[in-house]
Amino acid sequence: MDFTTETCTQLFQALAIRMAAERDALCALDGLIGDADHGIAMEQGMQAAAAAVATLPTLQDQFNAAAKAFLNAVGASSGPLYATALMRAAKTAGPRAAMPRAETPGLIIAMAEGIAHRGKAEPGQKTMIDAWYPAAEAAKSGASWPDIVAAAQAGADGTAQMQATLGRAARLGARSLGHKDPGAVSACVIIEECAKILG
Amino acid sequence: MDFTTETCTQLFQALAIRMAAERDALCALDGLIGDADHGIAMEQGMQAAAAAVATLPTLQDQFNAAAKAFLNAVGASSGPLYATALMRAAKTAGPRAAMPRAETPGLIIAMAEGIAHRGKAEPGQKTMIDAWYPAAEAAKSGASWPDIVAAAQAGADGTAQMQATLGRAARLGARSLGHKDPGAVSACVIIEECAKILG
Amino acid sequence: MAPTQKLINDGNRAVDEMLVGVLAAHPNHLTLAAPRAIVAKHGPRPGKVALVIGGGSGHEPTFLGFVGKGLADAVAVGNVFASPPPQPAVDAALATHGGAGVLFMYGNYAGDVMNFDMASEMLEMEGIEARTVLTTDDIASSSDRLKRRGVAGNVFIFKCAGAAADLMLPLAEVERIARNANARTYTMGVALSACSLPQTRRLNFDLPAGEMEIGMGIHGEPGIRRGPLKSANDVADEIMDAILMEMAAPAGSKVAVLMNSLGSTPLMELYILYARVAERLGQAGLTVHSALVGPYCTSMEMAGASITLMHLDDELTKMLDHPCDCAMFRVG
Amino acid sequence: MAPTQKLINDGNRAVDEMLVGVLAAHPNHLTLAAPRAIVAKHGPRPGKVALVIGGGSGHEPTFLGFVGKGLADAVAVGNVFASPPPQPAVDAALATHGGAGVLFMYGNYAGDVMNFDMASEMLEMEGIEARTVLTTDDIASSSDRLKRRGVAGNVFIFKCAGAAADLMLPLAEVERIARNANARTYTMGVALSACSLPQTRRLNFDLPAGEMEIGMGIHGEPGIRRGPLKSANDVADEIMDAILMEMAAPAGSKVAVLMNSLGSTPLMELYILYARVAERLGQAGLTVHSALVGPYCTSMEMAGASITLMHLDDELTKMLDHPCDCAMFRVG
Ligand SMILES: Nc1ncnc2c1ncn2[C@@H]1O[C@H](COP(=O)(O)OP(=O)(O)O)[C@@H](O)[C@H]1O
Ligand SMILES: Nc1ncnc2c1ncn2[C@@H]1O[C@H](COP(=O)(O)OP(=O)(O)O)[C@@H](O)[C@H]1O
Ligand SMILES: [Mg+2]
Ligand SMILES: [Mg+2]
Ligand SMILES: [Mg+2]
Ligand SMILES: [Mg+2]
Repeated sequence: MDFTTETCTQLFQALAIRMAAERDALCALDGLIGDADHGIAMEQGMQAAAAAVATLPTLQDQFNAAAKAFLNAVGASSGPLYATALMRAAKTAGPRAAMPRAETPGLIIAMAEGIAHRGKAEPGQKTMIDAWYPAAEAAKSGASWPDIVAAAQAGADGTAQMQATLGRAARLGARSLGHKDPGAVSACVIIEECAKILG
Repeated sequence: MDFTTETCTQLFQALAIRMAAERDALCALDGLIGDADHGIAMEQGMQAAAAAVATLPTLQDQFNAAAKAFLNAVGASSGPLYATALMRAAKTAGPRAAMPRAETPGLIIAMAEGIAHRGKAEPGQKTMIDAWYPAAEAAKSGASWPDIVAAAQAGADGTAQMQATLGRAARLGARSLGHKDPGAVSACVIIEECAKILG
Repeated sequence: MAPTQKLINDGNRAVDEMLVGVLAAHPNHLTLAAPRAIVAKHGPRPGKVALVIGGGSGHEPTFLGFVGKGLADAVAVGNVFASPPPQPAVDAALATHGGAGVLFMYGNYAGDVMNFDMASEMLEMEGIEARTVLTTDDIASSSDRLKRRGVAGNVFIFKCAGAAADLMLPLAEVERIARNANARTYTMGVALSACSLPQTRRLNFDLPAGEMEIGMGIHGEPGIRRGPLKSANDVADEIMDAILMEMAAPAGSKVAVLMNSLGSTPLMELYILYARVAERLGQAGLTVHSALVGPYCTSMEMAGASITLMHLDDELTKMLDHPCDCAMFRVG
Repeated sequence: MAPTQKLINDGNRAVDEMLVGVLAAHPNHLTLAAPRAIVAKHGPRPGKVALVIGGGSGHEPTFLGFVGKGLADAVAVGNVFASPPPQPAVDAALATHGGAGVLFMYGNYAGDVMNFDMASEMLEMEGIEARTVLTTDDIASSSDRLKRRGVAGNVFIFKCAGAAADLMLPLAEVERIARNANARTYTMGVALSACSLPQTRRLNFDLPAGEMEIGMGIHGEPGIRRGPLKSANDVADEIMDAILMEMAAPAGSKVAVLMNSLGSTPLMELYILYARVAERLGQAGLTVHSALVGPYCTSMEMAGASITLMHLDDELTKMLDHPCDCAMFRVG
């Protein structure tokens, strides 16, 4: 069973549903070290993406449409970051209606690169990269989907011990310690859903 | 022991202290059917009056000074009402340094008349007149100070069953039922202190 | 209950300290004539009717923000939610009258009426004619127009009277225009939270979450009734239904609109409400001549909003458009 | 927790419904160029640098209230507390540029930088030069000026840039003046309560009664520290100490002051604070050239206040005094 445009549509629908469910928890996390809107951004972005991908002929078209829809619905920090991530995923998926499941971890690698590129972020700065980077590293090393998820999760958990040096929380100094980065937490949700549907 | 200018000074000091103590309770009462400031008005007014009466040679001077000070410190509804009341009391006390205790219930009558005159109020409209009028009636009939106080108290208690037709609460209609009028309650405090010090 | 969160020094000094700040911030507009009597630097002049407004504090920018050339000549400033005593009103009138009489304008509250009436008597003793026009725009406060409270509509009503005075019309004319302005102005509001007096720093009434007070006064006096908090559109509709019914303006009429915040309701919510107000006016065939949106008549930090419509005629339109330059309000 | 008390219809539609109301209320000032891109009716013209500002919603009258002749030509409107995406910024620029280039100005936030940078790249592809000046006036947000947030000082900084553009100066000059304005503007604020997003209607942070957050951002981002709620004078002193130290203006210098409410802090408290600010400026030998007091840059219904000083030079004084006519702000 390949990863098809139909599966891709399902993936974004699942992401929209998950983000709606996590919205208030993500907002609460963002309220501790940011501006309390991360859940809203992720919900609206994924909702827009899910609406945009339906009925498009190729995975590349779908990911590009998702990128644009996410960006236009959200703005904020998450918008450009995930828009770039999804455009990289589009490039990796290519102009085809399906891709072999075995290739799908490559999407995680592409997305992580897109985020790092757009945000100029490195691991350890208490951002979503702290979930995306270890997930991508695991994917590169050929790890299984459960291991990719576990790597992301461990990375996100680790952000609680980090002092933010990038993004809105960077001005908090030591006050950002003790709270997980909301972007890293929502990144885990995305990677989890990918594992469920692509794995 | 006559009612002297010294006793008069004591009276206003006592009133200032009592109103400070009752301030928040009176404000809370006013909050239910008015604008929550009656305690502040009475506290500031009596404080100003107490400061104004000291060292004046006659009772008339004192009550007039109290009237003016109360008015200027307060404004609001209570200001003109008590200013007029106190000016009437000044007239009754006259230009003398002392008056016989037996005449002091006349001050209650004078004050009640002043309030009714200024506010064009009648009993039953849920105002301070519902305490002052029965107190004045009792005084006119030669009742003892404790009986004057009791009459005021009963009048104030009775305001809980009245629907306001005058003052700020008049717009409330039936919603003013069930709460005592704050002006009637503070009137009782004044009459009580008068009884303690003049009686 | 913990005291409410306020940036003040001493509740008893809050009004006077505010006035120090107002005078410091607006030296080109305002000056102090006497304690609690603030007058316009430009505006008062010989032969001109002096318009003196006043009322309790806590409604800023009402009243003192509307003192200036083309609007009020002076204001008498009361304690929070308390009418000023007569003296500042007298002082304000004496400082600004130009031999053509004084017009007192303020909201219709028992306390204000008693204090300003005393002020009028005092001026009469000085040989100065003072007339009074009470504002009674709050349609929720009584079915009898004469018994109604004055609330946010003050802005429009004072504005028209101020323009008439600035145009050097005689006292009787200024009074006539002021009465006409009041008669054609309709306000209704809702409150979503209480406010607190600086002296007590306790909420002045209790309003459970999920409820609102309909027809609330601007001092937190209870309104017509409590009800569940509704959507912006439903709130706007309820108020517009009531106002349009009373106003009974024929299609094609012009109105001025004031979409007012009672304090902590932000512009975002006011504009959401205004979108509906504009829609309703369009449906009723009424034309918006001008609209004000913002905190114009507040109850300190109370949450809530009021809608005011002034049913314009040609004269009121002219008065409303007449330039004014106040510390906190400008037209033209 | 009960939802916070708001007059809205649908949290997800709040920003768009607000824009409907804004356009309805200010038809002489504003028009819609594209979704979330609002432009000034008067102002943009051939040969003039287009000043395009933008940022998240929830700060009204910042940003959209400052669009108009003499100030910004257009605004890109984001979701609540969220940078707009690139498209409205591009649309705003395309609708207003007059062949003399575009200047983007907005507060220095990671999200805004990423989105506006994408917009600049998109404009470059159209052959339109776009430069950017970030505002960084919040002295509490970092010891490094370049890393600081832009907060209420935006009002002054945008005003100066808008005047420069209105005077038909070339892009490099407008940019220079904007940078100078930003470099000489210093803001610090305190928050006394949280606010809530229309979508969640939950308080966005927890602030116990009796405490305040010092150095709070305008999105409720935590500040430098928590501390007990202090008196107005102590708060003003703490902020003035910090600003005066940084500003290091020699006695005799002129300043502009913005005494800003974050939302529900009423004018009474702002003027009490201002009284102290004026006193402190006098003690420091500084002259107040102009003062703004009111809700200019808010966080919806948050309680709190910020003080902004702009250390004027002759050029900035001229820019600040240059007339502007916006939907929610006027000078001259
Ligand atoms: N430069 C960056 N690189 C990577 N991630 C970032 C960067 N800046 C912010 N983030 C992520 O974005 C998240 C916040 O997203 P969101 O709340 O939607 O935007 P905003 O901060 O603009 O309100 C942070 O928790 C962090 O994970
Ligand atoms: N016309 C009147 N005659 C007598 N008493 C009145 C009248 N109007 C109001 N009052 C009294 O004044 C009280 C309110 O006083 P206060 O709270 O100080 O003034 P305000 O209503 O202006 O806030 C009421 O409780 C009522 O007893
Ligand atoms: Mg955020
Ligand atoms: Mg009262
Ligand atoms: Mg009162
Ligand atoms: Mg945000």
